[in-house]
Amino acid sequence: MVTIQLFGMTKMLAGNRGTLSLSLHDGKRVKDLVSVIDAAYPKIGELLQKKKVLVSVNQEIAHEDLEVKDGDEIALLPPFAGGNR
Amino acid sequence: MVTIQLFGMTKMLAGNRGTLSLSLHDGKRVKDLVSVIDAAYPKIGELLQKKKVLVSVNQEIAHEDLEVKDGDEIALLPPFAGGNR
Amino acid sequence: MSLEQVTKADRPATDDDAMLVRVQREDFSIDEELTRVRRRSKRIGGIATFLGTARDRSKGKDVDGITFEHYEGMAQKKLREIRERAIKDFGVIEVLVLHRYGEITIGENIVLIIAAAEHRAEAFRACQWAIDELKQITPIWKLEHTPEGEVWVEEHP
Amino acid sequence: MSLEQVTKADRPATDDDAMLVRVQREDFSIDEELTRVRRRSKRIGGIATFLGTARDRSKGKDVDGITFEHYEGMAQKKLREIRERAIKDFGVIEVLVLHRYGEITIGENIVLIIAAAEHRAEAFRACQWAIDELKQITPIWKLEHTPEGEVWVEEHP
Repeated sequence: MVTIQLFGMTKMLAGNRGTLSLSLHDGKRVKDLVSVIDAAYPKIGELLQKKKVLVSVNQEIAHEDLEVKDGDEIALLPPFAGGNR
Repeated sequence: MVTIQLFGMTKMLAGNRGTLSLSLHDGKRVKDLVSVIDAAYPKIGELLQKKKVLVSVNQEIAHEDLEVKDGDEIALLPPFAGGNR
Repeated sequence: MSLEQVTKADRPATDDDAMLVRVQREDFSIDEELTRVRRRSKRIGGIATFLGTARDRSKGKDVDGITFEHYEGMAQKKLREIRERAIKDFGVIEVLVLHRYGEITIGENIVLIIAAAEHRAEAFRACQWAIDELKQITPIWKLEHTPEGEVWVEEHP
Repeated sequence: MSLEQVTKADRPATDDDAMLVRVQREDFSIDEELTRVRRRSKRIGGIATFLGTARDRSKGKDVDGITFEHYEGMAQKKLREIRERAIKDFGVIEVLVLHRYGEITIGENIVLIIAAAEHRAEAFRACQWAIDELKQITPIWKLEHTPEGEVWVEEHP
Protein backbone atom coordinates (compact mmCIF):
# COMPACT_ATOMS: atom_id res chain seq x y z
CA MET A 1 0.00 0.00 0.00
CA VAL A 2 1.14 3.52 -0.74
CA THR A 3 -0.50 6.69 0.57
CA ILE A 4 -0.85 9.62 -1.77
CA GLN A 5 -1.38 13.16 -0.48
CA LEU A 6 -3.88 15.33 -2.32
CA PHE A 7 -4.06 19.13 -2.51
CA GLY A 8 -6.26 21.83 -3.99
CA MET A 9 -8.37 20.76 -6.91
CA THR A 10 -7.24 17.11 -6.82
CA LYS A 11 -8.51 16.87 -3.25
CA MET A 12 -11.82 18.28 -4.44
CA LEU A 13 -11.96 15.84 -7.36
CA ALA A 14 -11.42 12.94 -4.94
CA GLY A 15 -14.45 13.99 -2.91
CA ASN A 16 -12.50 16.18 -0.48
CA ARG A 17 -10.28 13.35 0.66
CA GLY A 18 -6.82 14.46 1.76
CA THR A 19 -5.19 11.13 0.92
CA LEU A 20 -5.64 8.10 -1.32
CA SER A 21 -4.43 4.62 -0.38
CA LEU A 22 -3.53 2.37 -3.29
CA SER A 23 -2.20 -1.15 -3.33
CA LEU A 24 0.87 -1.31 -5.50
CA HIS A 25 3.33 -4.14 -5.94
CA ASP A 26 7.10 -3.82 -5.72
CA GLY A 27 8.91 -2.63 -8.80
CA LYS A 28 6.11 -0.37 -9.93
CA ARG A 29 6.78 3.01 -11.44
CA VAL A 30 5.10 6.42 -11.31
CA LYS A 31 3.30 5.70 -14.59
CA ASP A 32 1.72 2.58 -13.05
CA LEU A 33 0.51 4.70 -10.16
CA VAL A 34 -1.04 7.10 -12.68
CA SER A 35 -2.90 4.20 -14.35
CA VAL A 36 -4.33 3.02 -11.03
CA ILE A 37 -5.47 6.56 -10.15
CA ASP A 38 -6.93 6.99 -13.65
CA ALA A 39 -9.08 3.88 -13.18
CA ALA A 40 -10.41 5.03 -9.81
CA TYR A 41 -10.61 8.81 -10.44
CA PRO A 42 -10.86 9.49 -14.21
CA LYS A 43 -10.97 13.29 -13.77
CA ILE A 44 -7.70 13.28 -11.84
CA GLY A 45 -6.34 10.79 -14.35
CA GLU A 46 -7.09 13.17 -17.21
CA LEU A 47 -5.22 16.02 -15.46
CA LEU A 48 -2.29 13.67 -14.83
CA GLN A 49 -2.20 12.66 -18.52
CA LYS A 50 -2.19 16.33 -19.55
CA LYS A 51 0.64 17.03 -17.04
CA LYS A 52 -1.56 19.63 -15.41
CA VAL A 53 -1.27 17.58 -12.25
CA LEU A 54 2.23 16.33 -11.41
CA VAL A 55 3.36 13.49 -9.18
CA SER A 56 5.95 14.17 -6.51
CA VAL A 57 7.96 11.46 -4.81
CA ASN A 58 9.81 12.42 -1.64
CA GLN A 59 9.07 16.10 -2.24
CA GLU A 60 10.50 16.28 -5.75
CA ILE A 61 8.60 16.23 -9.06
CA ALA A 62 8.96 12.66 -10.34
CA HIS A 63 9.54 11.31 -13.86
CA GLU A 64 6.98 8.69 -14.97
CA ASP A 65 9.69 6.03 -15.03
CA LEU A 66 10.76 6.58 -11.43
CA GLU A 67 10.30 3.48 -9.31
CA VAL A 68 8.02 3.88 -6.31
CA LYS A 69 9.22 2.18 -3.14
CA ASP A 70 7.51 1.34 0.11
CA GLY A 71 7.68 4.32 2.47
CA ASP A 72 8.05 6.88 -0.29
CA GLU A 73 6.21 10.16 0.31
CA ILE A 74 3.93 10.59 -2.70
CA ALA A 75 1.68 13.54 -3.60
CA LEU A 76 -0.40 14.82 -6.52
CA LEU A 77 0.35 18.47 -7.25
CA PRO A 78 -2.14 20.58 -9.19
CA PRO A 79 -0.83 23.81 -10.79
CA PHE A 80 0.78 26.05 -8.20
CA ALA A 81 -0.78 29.40 -7.44
CA GLY A 82 1.93 31.13 -5.47
CA GLY A 83 -0.11 34.09 -4.34
CA ASN A 84 -2.03 36.98 -5.81
CA ARG A 85 0.90 38.73 -7.40
CA MET B 1 22.28 91.90 -5.47
CA VAL B 2 21.53 88.22 -5.84
CA THR B 3 21.87 85.62 -3.10
CA ILE B 4 23.29 82.23 -4.02
CA GLN B 5 22.72 79.17 -1.84
CA LEU B 6 25.66 76.82 -1.33
CA PHE B 7 25.63 73.12 -0.44
CA GLY B 8 28.06 70.33 0.30
CA MET B 9 31.55 70.82 -1.04
CA THR B 10 30.83 74.27 -2.51
CA LYS B 11 29.85 75.49 0.95
CA MET B 12 33.14 74.10 2.25
CA LEU B 13 35.12 75.77 -0.57
CA ALA B 14 33.51 79.10 0.33
CA GLY B 15 34.73 78.85 3.91
CA ASN B 16 31.60 77.13 5.22
CA ARG B 17 29.33 79.97 4.20
CA GLY B 18 25.78 78.88 3.34
CA THR B 19 25.18 81.76 0.92
CA LEU B 20 27.07 84.20 -1.31
CA SER B 21 25.79 87.68 -2.10
CA LEU B 22 26.88 89.10 -5.46
CA SER B 23 26.08 92.38 -7.11
CA LEU B 24 24.80 91.73 -10.58
CA HIS B 25 23.23 94.18 -13.01
CA ASP B 26 20.01 93.61 -14.90
CA GLY B 27 20.18 91.56 -18.08
CA LYS B 28 22.97 89.36 -16.83
CA ARG B 29 23.04 85.67 -17.57
CA VAL B 30 24.09 82.54 -15.67
CA LYS B 31 27.50 82.60 -17.40
CA ASP B 32 28.14 86.12 -16.05
CA LEU B 33 27.32 84.85 -12.58
CA VAL B 34 29.84 82.07 -13.07
CA SER B 35 32.52 84.60 -14.03
CA VAL B 36 31.89 86.65 -10.90
CA ILE B 37 32.07 83.55 -8.69
CA ASP B 38 35.22 82.39 -10.50
CA ALA B 39 36.95 85.68 -9.67
CA ALA B 40 36.04 85.48 -5.98
CA TYR B 41 36.31 81.71 -5.45
CA PRO B 42 38.59 80.16 -8.10
CA LYS B 43 38.14 76.61 -6.77
CA ILE B 44 34.37 76.81 -7.12
CA GLY B 45 34.87 78.52 -10.50
CA GLU B 46 36.93 75.58 -11.72
CA LEU B 47 34.21 73.10 -10.72
CA LEU B 48 31.61 75.27 -12.47
CA GLN B 49 33.72 75.36 -15.66
CA LYS B 50 34.02 71.56 -15.58
CA LYS B 51 30.24 71.27 -15.04
CA LYS B 52 30.92 69.33 -11.87
CA VAL B 53 29.02 72.03 -10.04
CA LEU B 54 25.76 73.14 -11.69
CA VAL B 55 23.79 76.36 -11.28
CA SER B 56 20.09 76.14 -10.50
CA VAL B 57 17.68 79.02 -10.97
CA ASN B 58 14.29 78.70 -9.30
CA GLN B 59 14.96 75.06 -8.45
CA GLU B 60 15.78 73.93 -11.98
CA ILE B 61 19.22 73.32 -13.50
CA ALA B 62 19.92 76.43 -15.59
CA HIS B 63 21.54 76.84 -19.01
CA GLU B 64 24.45 79.29 -19.05
CA ASP B 65 22.48 81.64 -21.31
CA LEU B 66 19.49 81.90 -18.95
CA GLU B 67 18.90 85.46 -17.78
CA VAL B 68 19.03 85.98 -14.04
CA LYS B 69 16.37 88.30 -12.63
CA ASP B 70 15.97 90.03 -9.32
CA GLY B 71 14.26 87.73 -6.84
CA ASP B 72 15.36 84.53 -8.59
CA GLU B 73 16.29 81.64 -6.27
CA ILE B 74 19.83 80.68 -7.23
CA ALA B 75 21.99 77.80 -5.95
CA LEU B 76 25.24 76.02 -6.72
CA LEU B 77 24.78 72.25 -6.84
CA PRO B 78 27.76 69.93 -6.42
CA PRO B 79 27.36 66.31 -7.64
CA PHE B 80 24.38 64.65 -5.94
CA ALA B 81 24.97 61.71 -3.63
CA GLY B 82 21.49 60.32 -3.19
CA GLY B 83 22.26 57.82 -0.44
CA ASN B 84 24.45 54.85 0.20
CA ARG B 85 22.93 52.56 -2.36
CA MET C 1 17.22 49.85 14.81
CA SER C 2 19.82 48.70 17.25
CA LEU C 3 22.40 46.69 15.39
CA GLU C 4 24.41 46.28 18.56
CA GLN C 5 21.72 44.63 20.65
CA VAL C 6 21.36 41.42 18.71
CA THR C 7 24.39 40.05 16.91
CA LYS C 8 24.93 36.72 15.23
CA ALA C 9 26.83 35.50 18.28
CA ASP C 10 23.76 35.95 20.51
CA ARG C 11 21.73 33.23 18.81
CA PRO C 12 22.62 30.02 17.01
CA ALA C 13 22.89 30.48 13.24
CA THR C 14 20.50 27.57 12.68
CA ASP C 15 17.65 29.30 14.54
CA ASP C 16 18.13 32.40 12.44
CA ASP C 17 18.25 30.39 9.25
CA ALA C 18 14.96 28.70 10.11
CA MET C 19 13.31 32.07 10.72
CA LEU C 20 14.48 33.34 7.32
CA VAL C 21 12.31 30.79 5.48
CA ARG C 22 8.81 30.25 6.81
CA VAL C 23 5.34 29.12 5.80
CA GLN C 24 2.96 30.32 8.48
CA ARG C 25 -0.68 31.07 9.15
CA GLU C 26 -0.07 34.30 11.12
CA ASP C 27 0.38 37.71 9.58
CA PHE C 28 3.85 39.29 9.77
CA SER C 29 5.43 42.71 10.29
CA ILE C 30 7.72 43.89 7.52
CA ASP C 31 9.73 45.97 10.03
CA GLU C 32 10.36 42.88 12.16
CA GLU C 33 11.41 40.79 9.17
CA LEU C 34 13.70 43.59 7.94
CA THR C 35 15.32 43.74 11.38
CA ARG C 36 15.90 39.97 11.22
CA VAL C 37 17.67 40.37 7.86
CA ARG C 38 19.58 43.56 8.68
CA ARG C 39 21.20 42.26 11.84
CA ARG C 40 23.04 39.66 9.73
CA SER C 41 25.52 42.27 8.42
CA LYS C 42 26.54 45.92 8.66
CA ARG C 43 27.69 45.73 5.07
CA ILE C 44 24.06 45.96 3.85
CA GLY C 45 23.38 49.13 1.84
CA GLY C 46 20.44 48.20 -0.38
CA ILE C 47 17.37 46.11 0.47
CA ALA C 48 14.79 45.17 -2.15
CA THR C 49 11.51 43.83 -0.85
CA PHE C 50 8.49 42.29 -2.53
CA LEU C 51 5.21 42.10 -0.68
CA GLY C 52 2.28 40.27 -2.27
CA THR C 53 -1.15 41.26 -0.96
CA ALA C 54 -4.70 40.04 -1.58
CA ARG C 55 -6.37 42.10 -4.31
CA ASP C 56 -10.13 42.51 -4.50
CA ARG C 57 -10.17 41.45 -8.16
CA SER C 58 -8.59 38.64 -10.15
CA LYS C 59 -8.84 38.30 -13.93
CA GLY C 60 -11.91 40.53 -14.02
CA LYS C 61 -13.76 38.75 -11.20
CA ASP C 62 -14.53 40.18 -7.75
CA VAL C 63 -12.74 38.36 -4.96
CA ASP C 64 -13.97 38.39 -1.35
CA GLY C 65 -11.14 36.41 0.18
CA ILE C 66 -8.52 33.76 -0.49
CA THR C 67 -7.52 30.49 1.14
CA PHE C 68 -4.01 29.18 0.65
CA GLU C 69 -3.17 25.52 1.05
CA HIS C 70 0.42 24.27 1.10
CA TYR C 71 2.26 20.95 1.00
CA GLU C 72 3.85 20.93 4.44
CA GLY C 73 7.50 19.93 4.14
CA MET C 74 7.89 20.29 0.37
CA ALA C 75 6.82 23.97 0.45
CA GLN C 76 9.44 24.76 3.09
CA LYS C 77 12.04 22.74 1.19
CA LYS C 78 11.42 24.72 -2.02
CA LEU C 79 11.56 28.07 -0.20
CA ARG C 80 14.85 27.06 1.42
CA GLU C 81 16.22 26.19 -2.02
CA ILE C 82 15.11 29.59 -3.33
CA ARG C 83 16.85 31.43 -0.49
CA GLU C 84 20.07 29.46 -0.93
CA ARG C 85 20.17 29.86 -4.72
CA ALA C 86 19.37 33.59 -4.52
CA ILE C 87 22.27 34.17 -2.11
CA LYS C 88 24.64 32.05 -4.18
CA ASP C 89 23.68 33.14 -7.70
CA PHE C 90 23.15 36.88 -7.15
CA GLY C 91 25.89 37.63 -4.61
CA VAL C 92 23.53 39.13 -2.07
CA ILE C 93 24.15 39.12 1.68
CA GLU C 94 20.85 37.71 2.93
CA VAL C 95 17.43 36.65 1.64
CA LEU C 96 14.20 36.07 3.54
CA VAL C 97 11.24 34.16 2.08
CA LEU C 98 7.92 34.02 3.87
CA HIS C 99 4.50 32.77 2.71
CA ARG C 100 1.22 32.61 4.59
CA TYR C 101 -1.38 29.87 4.37
CA GLY C 102 -5.00 29.65 5.51
CA GLU C 103 -7.68 32.29 5.18
CA ILE C 104 -6.53 35.66 3.85
CA THR C 105 -8.76 38.74 3.87
CA ILE C 106 -8.64 41.26 1.01
CA GLY C 107 -5.79 43.70 1.58
CA GLU C 108 -3.82 41.36 3.82
CA ASN C 109 -0.23 40.17 3.36
CA ILE C 110 0.36 36.91 1.46
CA VAL C 111 4.04 36.64 0.64
CA LEU C 112 7.24 38.52 1.49
CA ILE C 113 10.67 38.41 -0.12
CA ILE C 114 13.53 40.47 1.28
CA ALA C 115 16.89 40.59 -0.51
CA ALA C 116 19.68 42.54 1.19
CA ALA C 117 22.96 43.40 -0.55
CA GLU C 118 25.77 45.92 -0.53
CA HIS C 119 24.26 47.68 -3.55
CA ARG C 120 20.77 47.93 -4.96
CA ALA C 121 21.23 46.30 -8.38
CA GLU C 122 21.89 42.81 -7.05
CA ALA C 123 19.24 43.21 -4.34
CA PHE C 124 16.60 43.93 -7.00
CA ARG C 125 17.77 41.07 -9.21
CA ALA C 126 17.70 38.54 -6.34
CA CYS C 127 14.31 39.74 -5.09
CA GLN C 128 12.66 39.59 -8.49
CA TRP C 129 14.15 36.21 -9.31
CA ALA C 130 13.06 34.80 -5.93
CA ILE C 131 9.40 35.79 -6.31
CA ASP C 132 9.29 34.53 -9.92
CA GLU C 133 10.85 31.24 -8.84
CA LEU C 134 8.59 30.92 -5.80
CA LYS C 135 5.57 31.13 -8.09
CA GLN C 136 6.99 28.43 -10.37
CA ILE C 137 8.18 25.80 -7.95
CA THR C 138 6.46 26.15 -4.58
CA PRO C 139 3.58 23.75 -3.84
CA ILE C 140 1.07 26.31 -2.62
CA TRP C 141 -2.50 26.51 -3.92
CA LYS C 142 -5.00 29.32 -3.95
CA LEU C 143 -8.76 29.04 -3.50
CA GLU C 144 -10.51 32.27 -4.43
CA HIS C 145 -13.81 33.10 -2.78
CA THR C 146 -15.98 35.00 -5.26
CA PRO C 147 -19.67 36.00 -5.24
CA GLU C 148 -20.24 33.06 -7.66
CA GLY C 149 -18.50 30.48 -5.48
CA GLU C 150 -15.05 29.10 -4.71
CA VAL C 151 -12.46 28.46 -7.41
CA TRP C 152 -9.07 26.77 -7.22
CA VAL C 153 -6.83 29.07 -9.19
CA GLU C 154 -4.69 27.69 -11.99
CA GLU C 155 -1.94 30.10 -12.85
CA HIS C 156 -0.83 28.01 -15.83
CA PRO C 157 -4.04 27.02 -17.61
CA MET D 1 -3.94 45.82 8.64
CA SER D 2 -7.38 47.29 8.83
CA LEU D 3 -8.26 48.68 5.45
CA GLU D 4 -11.69 49.64 6.67
CA GLN D 5 -10.54 51.91 9.48
CA VAL D 6 -8.88 54.57 7.40
CA THR D 7 -10.25 55.21 3.94
CA LYS D 8 -9.50 57.99 1.49
CA ALA D 9 -12.67 59.78 2.55
CA ASP D 10 -11.39 60.17 6.12
CA ARG D 11 -8.59 62.56 5.22
CA PRO D 12 -8.12 65.14 2.48
CA ALA D 13 -6.27 63.79 -0.56
CA THR D 14 -3.78 66.66 -0.38
CA ASP D 15 -2.58 65.70 3.11
CA ASP D 16 -2.03 62.14 1.93
CA ASP D 17 -0.18 63.32 -1.17
CA ALA D 18 2.18 65.43 0.96
CA MET D 19 2.93 62.43 3.21
CA LEU D 20 3.81 60.30 0.19
CA VAL D 21 6.83 62.49 -0.65
CA ARG D 22 8.98 63.60 2.27
CA VAL D 23 12.48 64.73 3.17
CA GLN D 24 12.78 64.41 6.93
CA ARG D 25 15.32 64.15 9.72
CA GLU D 26 13.44 61.46 11.71
CA ASP D 27 13.69 57.74 11.09
CA PHE D 28 10.64 56.00 9.64
CA SER D 29 8.79 52.69 9.99
CA ILE D 30 8.39 50.68 6.80
CA ASP D 31 5.16 49.14 8.12
CA GLU D 32 3.66 52.59 8.68
CA GLU D 33 4.68 53.80 5.22
CA LEU D 34 3.30 50.61 3.65
CA THR D 35 -0.01 51.18 5.45
CA ARG D 36 -0.09 54.72 4.07
CA VAL D 37 0.34 53.38 0.53
CA ARG D 38 -1.94 50.35 0.87
CA ARG D 39 -4.98 52.25 2.10
CA ARG D 40 -5.06 54.10 -1.22
CA SER D 41 -6.55 51.07 -3.03
CA LYS D 42 -7.81 47.53 -2.54
CA ARG D 43 -6.69 46.76 -6.07
CA ILE D 44 -3.04 46.51 -4.90
CA GLY D 45 -1.59 43.00 -5.31
CA GLY D 46 2.16 43.59 -5.59
CA ILE D 47 4.35 46.05 -3.68
CA ALA D 48 8.03 46.52 -4.50
CA THR D 49 10.08 48.39 -1.94
CA PHE D 50 13.62 49.71 -1.92
CA LEU D 51 15.27 50.61 1.36
CA GLY D 52 18.72 52.22 1.34
CA THR D 53 20.68 51.84 4.57
CA ALA D 54 24.03 53.15 5.81
CA ARG D 55 26.81 50.64 5.12
CA ASP D 56 29.96 50.50 7.23
CA ARG D 57 32.17 50.63 4.12
CA SER D 58 32.22 52.74 0.95
CA LYS D 59 34.61 52.16 -1.95
CA GLY D 60 37.00 50.25 0.27
CA LYS D 61 37.03 52.77 3.12
CA ASP D 62 35.59 52.30 6.60
CA VAL D 63 32.68 54.61 7.33
CA ASP D 64 31.62 55.56 10.86
CA GLY D 65 28.57 57.62 9.94
CA ILE D 66 27.02 59.80 7.28
CA THR D 67 25.53 63.29 7.19
CA PHE D 68 23.03 64.15 4.47
CA GLU D 69 22.39 67.72 3.42
CA HIS D 70 19.53 68.66 1.09
CA TYR D 71 18.35 71.69 -0.84
CA GLU D 72 15.07 72.45 0.94
CA GLY D 73 12.34 73.03 -1.61
CA MET D 74 14.14 71.73 -4.68
CA ALA D 75 14.70 68.29 -3.13
CA GLN D 76 10.98 67.95 -2.35
CA LYS D 77 10.10 69.22 -5.82
CA LYS D 78 12.29 66.58 -7.51
CA LEU D 79 10.89 63.78 -5.34
CA ARG D 80 7.33 64.88 -6.20
CA GLU D 81 8.26 64.77 -9.89
CA ILE D 82 9.65 61.25 -9.44
CA ARG D 83 6.46 60.05 -7.76
CA GLU D 84 4.23 61.57 -10.44
CA ARG D 85 6.27 60.26 -13.35
CA ALA D 86 6.54 56.77 -11.83
CA ILE D 87 2.75 56.57 -11.46
CA LYS D 88 2.14 57.92 -14.95
CA ASP D 89 4.86 56.09 -16.89
CA PHE D 90 4.69 52.66 -15.23
CA GLY D 91 0.95 52.34 -14.63
CA VAL D 92 1.30 51.68 -10.91
CA ILE D 93 -1.33 52.56 -8.33
CA GLU D 94 0.77 54.48 -5.81
CA VAL D 95 4.38 55.47 -5.14
CA LEU D 96 5.98 56.75 -1.95
CA VAL D 97 9.38 58.47 -1.89
CA LEU D 98 11.08 59.31 1.39
CA HIS D 99 14.63 60.51 2.13
CA ARG D 100 16.26 61.37 5.44
CA TYR D 101 18.72 64.18 6.08
CA GLY D 102 21.04 64.98 8.97
CA GLU D 103 23.23 62.54 10.89
CA ILE D 104 22.77 58.86 10.01
CA THR D 105 24.34 56.08 12.08
CA ILE D 106 25.68 52.93 10.38
CA GLY D 107 22.84 50.47 9.81
CA GLU D 108 20.13 53.13 9.85
CA ASN D 109 17.56 53.89 7.15
CA ILE D 110 18.41 56.53 4.53
CA VAL D 111 15.89 56.30 1.72
CA LEU D 112 12.65 54.44 1.03
CA ILE D 113 10.76 53.87 -2.23
CA ILE D 114 7.46 52.00 -2.25
CA ALA D 115 5.74 51.18 -5.54
CA ALA D 116 2.34 49.49 -5.33
CA ALA D 117 0.59 47.98 -8.34
CA GLU D 118 -1.92 45.33 -9.31
CA HIS D 119 0.89 43.02 -10.39
CA ARG D 120 4.52 42.69 -9.45
CA ALA D 121 6.22 43.40 -12.79
CA GLU D 122 5.19 47.06 -12.97
CA ALA D 123 5.78 47.52 -9.24
CA PHE D 124 9.41 46.38 -9.63
CA ARG D 125 9.95 48.53 -12.74
CA ALA D 126 8.57 51.67 -11.09
CA CYS D 127 10.52 51.09 -7.87
CA GLN D 128 13.83 50.52 -9.62
CA TRP D 129 13.34 53.48 -11.96
CA ALA D 130 12.41 55.76 -9.04
CA ILE D 131 15.54 54.99 -7.00
CA ASP D 132 17.79 55.33 -10.06
CA GLU D 133 16.16 58.66 -10.94
CA LEU D 134 16.30 59.89 -7.35
CA LYS D 135 20.03 59.36 -7.35
CA GLN D 136 20.41 61.30 -10.61
CA ILE D 137 18.24 64.35 -10.05
CA THR D 138 17.68 64.96 -6.33
CA PRO D 139 19.80 67.69 -4.70
CA ILE D 140 20.95 65.73 -1.68
CA TRP D 141 24.61 65.48 -0.63
CA LYS D 142 26.46 62.96 1.48
CA LEU D 143 29.29 63.65 3.91
CA GLU D 144 31.01 60.44 4.96
CA HIS D 145 32.70 60.31 8.35
CA THR D 146 35.74 58.06 8.11
CA PRO D 147 38.67 57.39 10.47
CA GLU D 148 40.73 59.68 8.17
CA GLY D 149 38.26 62.55 8.26
CA GLU D 150 35.13 63.79 6.55
CA VAL D 151 34.60 63.55 2.80
CA TRP D 152 31.84 64.97 0.60
CA VAL D 153 30.98 62.08 -1.66
CA GLU D 154 30.92 62.56 -5.40
CA GLU D 155 29.04 59.78 -7.08
CA HIS D 156 30.10 61.01 -10.54
CA PRO D 157 33.83 61.74 -10.24
